Amino acid sequence: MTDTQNLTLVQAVRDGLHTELREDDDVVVMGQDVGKNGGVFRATEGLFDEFGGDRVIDTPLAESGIIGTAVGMAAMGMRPVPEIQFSGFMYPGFDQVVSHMARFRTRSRGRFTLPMTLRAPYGGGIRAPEHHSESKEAFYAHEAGLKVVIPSTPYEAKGLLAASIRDPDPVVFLEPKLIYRAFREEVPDEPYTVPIGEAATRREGDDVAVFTYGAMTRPTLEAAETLGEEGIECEVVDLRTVSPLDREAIVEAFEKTGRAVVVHEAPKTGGLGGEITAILQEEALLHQEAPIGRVAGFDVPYPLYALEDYYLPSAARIEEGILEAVEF
Amino acid sequence: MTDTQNLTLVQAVRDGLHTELREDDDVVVMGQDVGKNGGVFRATEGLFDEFGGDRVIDTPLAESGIIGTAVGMAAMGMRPVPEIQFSGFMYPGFDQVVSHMARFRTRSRGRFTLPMTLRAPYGGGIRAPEHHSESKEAFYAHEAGLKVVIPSTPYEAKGLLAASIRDPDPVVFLEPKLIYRAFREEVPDEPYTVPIGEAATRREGDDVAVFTYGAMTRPTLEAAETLGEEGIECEVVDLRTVSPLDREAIVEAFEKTGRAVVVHEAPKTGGLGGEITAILQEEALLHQEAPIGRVAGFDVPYPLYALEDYYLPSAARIEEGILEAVEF
Amino acid sequence: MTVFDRAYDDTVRVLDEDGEVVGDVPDLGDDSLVEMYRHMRLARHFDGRAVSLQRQGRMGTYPPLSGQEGAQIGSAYALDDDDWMVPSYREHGAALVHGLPLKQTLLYWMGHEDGNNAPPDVNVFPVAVPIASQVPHATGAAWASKLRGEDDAFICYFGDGATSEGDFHEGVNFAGVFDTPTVFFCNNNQWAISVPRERQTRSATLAQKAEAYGIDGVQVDGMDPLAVYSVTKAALEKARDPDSDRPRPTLIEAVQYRFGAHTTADDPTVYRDDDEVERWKRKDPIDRLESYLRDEGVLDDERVAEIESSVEARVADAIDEAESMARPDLRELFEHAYAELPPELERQYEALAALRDDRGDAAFLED
Amino acid sequence: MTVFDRAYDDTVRVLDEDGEVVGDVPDLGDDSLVEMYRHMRLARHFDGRAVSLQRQGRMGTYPPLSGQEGAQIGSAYALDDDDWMVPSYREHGAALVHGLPLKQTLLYWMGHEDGNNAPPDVNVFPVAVPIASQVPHATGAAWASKLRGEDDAFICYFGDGATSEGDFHEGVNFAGVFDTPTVFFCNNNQWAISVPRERQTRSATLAQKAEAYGIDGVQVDGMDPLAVYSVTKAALEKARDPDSDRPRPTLIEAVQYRFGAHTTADDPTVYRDDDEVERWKRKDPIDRLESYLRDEGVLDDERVAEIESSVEARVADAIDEAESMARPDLRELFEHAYAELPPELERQYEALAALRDDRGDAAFLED
Ligand SMILES: Cc1ncc(C[n+]2csc(CCOP(=O)(O)OP(=O)(O)O)c2C)c(N)n1
Ligand SMILES: Cc1ncc(C[n+]2csc(CCOP(=O)(O)OP(=O)(O)O)c2C)c(N)n1
Ligand SMILES: [Mg+2]
Ligand SMILES: [Mg+2]
Repeated sequence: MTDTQNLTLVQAVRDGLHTELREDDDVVVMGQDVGKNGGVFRATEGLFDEFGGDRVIDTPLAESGIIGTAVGMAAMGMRPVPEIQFSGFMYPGFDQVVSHMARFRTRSRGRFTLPMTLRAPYGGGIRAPEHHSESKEAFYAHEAGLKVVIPSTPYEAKGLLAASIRDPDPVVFLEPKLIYRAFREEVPDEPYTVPIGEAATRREGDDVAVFTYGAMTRPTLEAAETLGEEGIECEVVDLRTVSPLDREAIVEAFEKTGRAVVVHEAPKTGGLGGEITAILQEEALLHQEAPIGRVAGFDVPYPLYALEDYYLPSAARIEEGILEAVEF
Repeated sequence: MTDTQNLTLVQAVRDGLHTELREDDDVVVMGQDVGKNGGVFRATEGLFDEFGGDRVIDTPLAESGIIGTAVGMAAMGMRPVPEIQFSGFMYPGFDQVVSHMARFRTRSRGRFTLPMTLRAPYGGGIRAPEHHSESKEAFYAHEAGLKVVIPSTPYEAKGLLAASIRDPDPVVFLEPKLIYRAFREEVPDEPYTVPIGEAATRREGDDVAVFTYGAMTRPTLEAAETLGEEGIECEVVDLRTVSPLDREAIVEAFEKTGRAVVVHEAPKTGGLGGEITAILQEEALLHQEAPIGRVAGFDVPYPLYALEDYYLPSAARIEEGILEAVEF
Repeated sequence: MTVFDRAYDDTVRVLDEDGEVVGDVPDLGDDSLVEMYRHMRLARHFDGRAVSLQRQGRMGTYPPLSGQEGAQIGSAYALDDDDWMVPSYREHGAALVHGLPLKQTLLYWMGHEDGNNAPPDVNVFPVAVPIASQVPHATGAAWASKLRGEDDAFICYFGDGATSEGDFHEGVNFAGVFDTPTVFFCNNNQWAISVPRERQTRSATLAQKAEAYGIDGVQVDGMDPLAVYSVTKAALEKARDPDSDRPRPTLIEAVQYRFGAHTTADDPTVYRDDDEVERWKRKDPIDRLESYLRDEGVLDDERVAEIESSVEARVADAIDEAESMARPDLRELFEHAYAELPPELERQYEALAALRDDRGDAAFLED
Repeated sequence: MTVFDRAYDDTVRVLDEDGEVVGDVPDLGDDSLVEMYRHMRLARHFDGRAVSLQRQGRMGTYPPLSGQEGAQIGSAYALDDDDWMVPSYREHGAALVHGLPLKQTLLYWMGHEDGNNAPPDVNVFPVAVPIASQVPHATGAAWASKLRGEDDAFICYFGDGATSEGDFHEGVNFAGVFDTPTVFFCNNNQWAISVPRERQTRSATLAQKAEAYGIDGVQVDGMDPLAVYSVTKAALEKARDPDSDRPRPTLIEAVQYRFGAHTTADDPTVYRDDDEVERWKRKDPIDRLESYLRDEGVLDDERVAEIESSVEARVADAIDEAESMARPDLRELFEHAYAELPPELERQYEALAALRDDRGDAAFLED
């Protein structure tokens, strides 16, 4: 029997960092305000005191500097875990992500590998200022050489983070901040991993497969419950890794139901909904009974908060989208 | 009768810049080596001599500086046309593109608009060094607030560029450098525009609709001709604008044929192929007779040139992809 | 000898911490001095009210400015009406002086983009949240003005943390190369959230970063509004003068302190000492100017009381105005993404509007 | 007084343009001096052959280094074997000295990633094409070494143009803050493609940009290999010494000239005068060292001829080796994208391999 604690998602992230810092001397955590301040979301609380400023490093305010120096550290065999304070501030460091993080292994035929994990809170719904609410996971999923992981529960957040840090490839680890503190779960104290690249079925159902991830998992499950009361049974699949996608699980859920809806808060056009639709087309057309629906953010810049509740897919919009697929 | 010249695509781009510089004093061309050197592809040849260093501006080597100062100029009502030397070097300035170029209008409720056109050569096939061959149009198409235009013929290059420069919204104008000098076309000397947001049918056919753009238009047409000899008639649609997409034209071509293939050199996963597939799903499922195919770059970092011919969709691969859709 | 011919660490000062004159008092006239004072009080009072609105759930995250009024009001006073201001997110005080209605600042932090839609004659750029990203804008905008042969100057605000970003470097370097009429005004308030100035960079001053761009750099006591005014004025004049024999751009480092939290989401006690805060509070720019103006006989208790009540009334009115604004219409979510809405966006809007009509706002809104 | 205690524009020199001694000759020993000379000749000869391979269609775009041998070989000679080199794309000469086989440089520019796969004991980073993007890597790698308590130093190469990029700023600033053992070596060859040094930045020297980061900055005659050696050696020693009372990082500006085109795709006559090129050619680093060594009696005609022929043979062998490498296997396109190929990539590979088997290479390859 192992000890557990009842943790929120952000606490589980912290616990994951804690565990990995303890397990492996090559792990360092670095970024703006991650040290003394414990992170603006407290994801690194107490780590500075425990591991010191050489393991939990407050950096200057420079994203390319943070990611670029982490690339250099990782090339030397360390396992840096840089944090970008909000995913909307990744872009000043985007070149380091796409031109180097994603390519060092291939460029050097494997001589240099980058076992680094780039963490950032992402997504909307917390009434934050401009640029604090975007979800642009599709950018990273379009860049070969990266893995892109998005947890949606405390238990899995810790396990997926550990798996990412230990992974030989660079991982972009996006944390859905809307549910940082939304609920708690028992999280083992001991180290463990949840495998990258595997989706999880959150709810079984025969009528329609709904694919989602991150903070959208909850309103999707909510919509599924409501529809369940009306006799419509949704299979809800949480992708957990959005690159590389778990095509097998995706196809399987679709073949079971013949109908599919993808839910994400990222803008509809160019989001992962299109990719998943295309995968189903490639692999399972003969099972299809209805158009594959997308419930997503709108194709507009993410608004300031007075209008954000209209922007984000709500349970009502998700229900509506599922109904369309089911009633087709 | 208007005078014309027989120009290559890159010459037509130059001619478009020339025309717009002459027509509108607010237009300035700026970037690395665009002045005295006339551009590394000669896209700005002679413009410095004719319009002087205040209209055709050599800048320091700093992409964020180039795009960011253009944002400031455009906010003051100018129509800057910054060039990024290769689209693979856009990323140091990516933050300016997504956080500002795309958002100034919405952020200020239309008080500040950014009538700027960000040009960059893109795509592979010229045996260039690393980072010189990528096609990441999907990044820009996923960012609301931008328009993304990709010409494939000299005549249209000039007209689309003029339309972009005159457009009240910011445009990312990606030039397929593989066909910069591949062929010539009669291009009128006088100013004209080709409308943004409209696809063009390059070949009529009843069996399958093939959607493509940029440099892939030629191997796609080649494949279509080969298949035509075997009695398979492809409708080839050149998207020309990849954001916003011409959904009407896309759906129409599909409804006519019931089969579709998307061809792009961008990596398959997360590329526009998925988006087009999803649009067809949303709007025209009932016409569908086969899975929607994708012939695209592979999900690997673009290789150095010894292997690039394998990477890029060739006429052979495109034929194969079309055949799959037709024979389903 | 100009104010630019001095060592980078030779801080320009006019009033000392007690309001005693230790430098050249700018020739502003009593009325303007009182107006400066009034604006500092206004900014301070606004700040307190904004923080409490946030606490009451009537406003979102808000970045307080208390302690920074000297730098904000002093510098903004040096601008001509036609000059342009390119702010970060903390310059409500400066923007106010330059004509941005308080109501708009409130609206912005209440989550309405309208807050950024300054009146047409108010030359203020929208708030820039990504740190330092506005620096190239200020260079580009000033460059446009220069290319058009206009003679406006531009001031760009940013923090000490911003100097570590690539955009600071690239934007200021372009200004040097193209000799644009831009004043780069660094509000060095000692902290970038929890990161202290010394960890931001190893350079002894921020002013000396000008050396990298071949432009003038000068350090000023940012809690001395008169010193700030003088230095900014000199920099703006130089910027406006194409025949100046000095570089037109200037980097000003205004040394100051943020008294409060980084934003209402921040707890500064985690990372800094009360002692330090107290030490800086003794430099309060408002007290300093008040004490000077009292000594000069320009202010007395009565006048100060009148100012205080006028300030309170003005802030209260602005809050009323802002809070009486309705939630923006759904359409506003789409309206300004493009000059003209693409058909697919029109469709997205219509689907959303139909669903709202069908299910009611309750299906969307949390409150 | 160290080499770092001098004005930024007080260029360090050892040999003048005629090879006369004007500074302190480093204590290297004759054999090493001859080896330096040999490496410069090797780099020069390699360069000419590479350009002609490109002209003959036997290689892709190639960036020549002629004129820059003094800076490259002089600096690389100062490294210990365990030190690390973080190059841009033009440092074939430096990489050669540090152990990278010529064959690999050739392979790289012939379009094989293998060229970047340095032998395990050769501490050279892969070529970095995006300008200045390698600067933070060099800081981070050096920082890793420091955190692990190792005592290796790191040298990072980049050009004059690179100093305008944000990554230069951020990378060097981090090095200052974290006091990493990094030597930032700027090959100021006067041009960034067609953009002259004066248009890159308004600062009088590039060395003075060190001021912005609180680290040492020093200008050296980059066409004087002995001066470059001495300055680099001093900077590396300081980097390796955690107890140094100076900052461990250094910014070195090596003033030099690229004799040829930016790359084989460039025509420099469009943007620069022959006169200028001729003026700089008179500073040729090879002639200078040769003349010094002849004066010292260390080199004579015979020795020089022997060196020339050994150099020619070595380059010819490397070209043979590189050209005898087959086109990489199809599988190589996929192999190193991830440590383990995801199933979808495996599928993409298999589909491509099947099509190639079916239709033959002719359906893919242009030549
Ligand atoms: C590019 C970017 N990275 C991170 C943030 C998050 N952030 C907001 S304010 C801030 C600190 C800014 O410090 P400073 O520049 O000194 O300005 P101050 O807030 O002190 O006025 C940070 C890190 C951001 N807004 N933009
Ligand atoms: C980020 C980026 N922008 C543009 C380019 C295209 N480019 C290649 S080399 C070069 C000039 C570099 O000049 P400098 O830094 O002085 O180095 P040099 O080539 O003179 O050695 C440019 C603009 C690039 N490789 N990377
Ligand atoms: Mg600050
Ligand atoms: Mg150069």
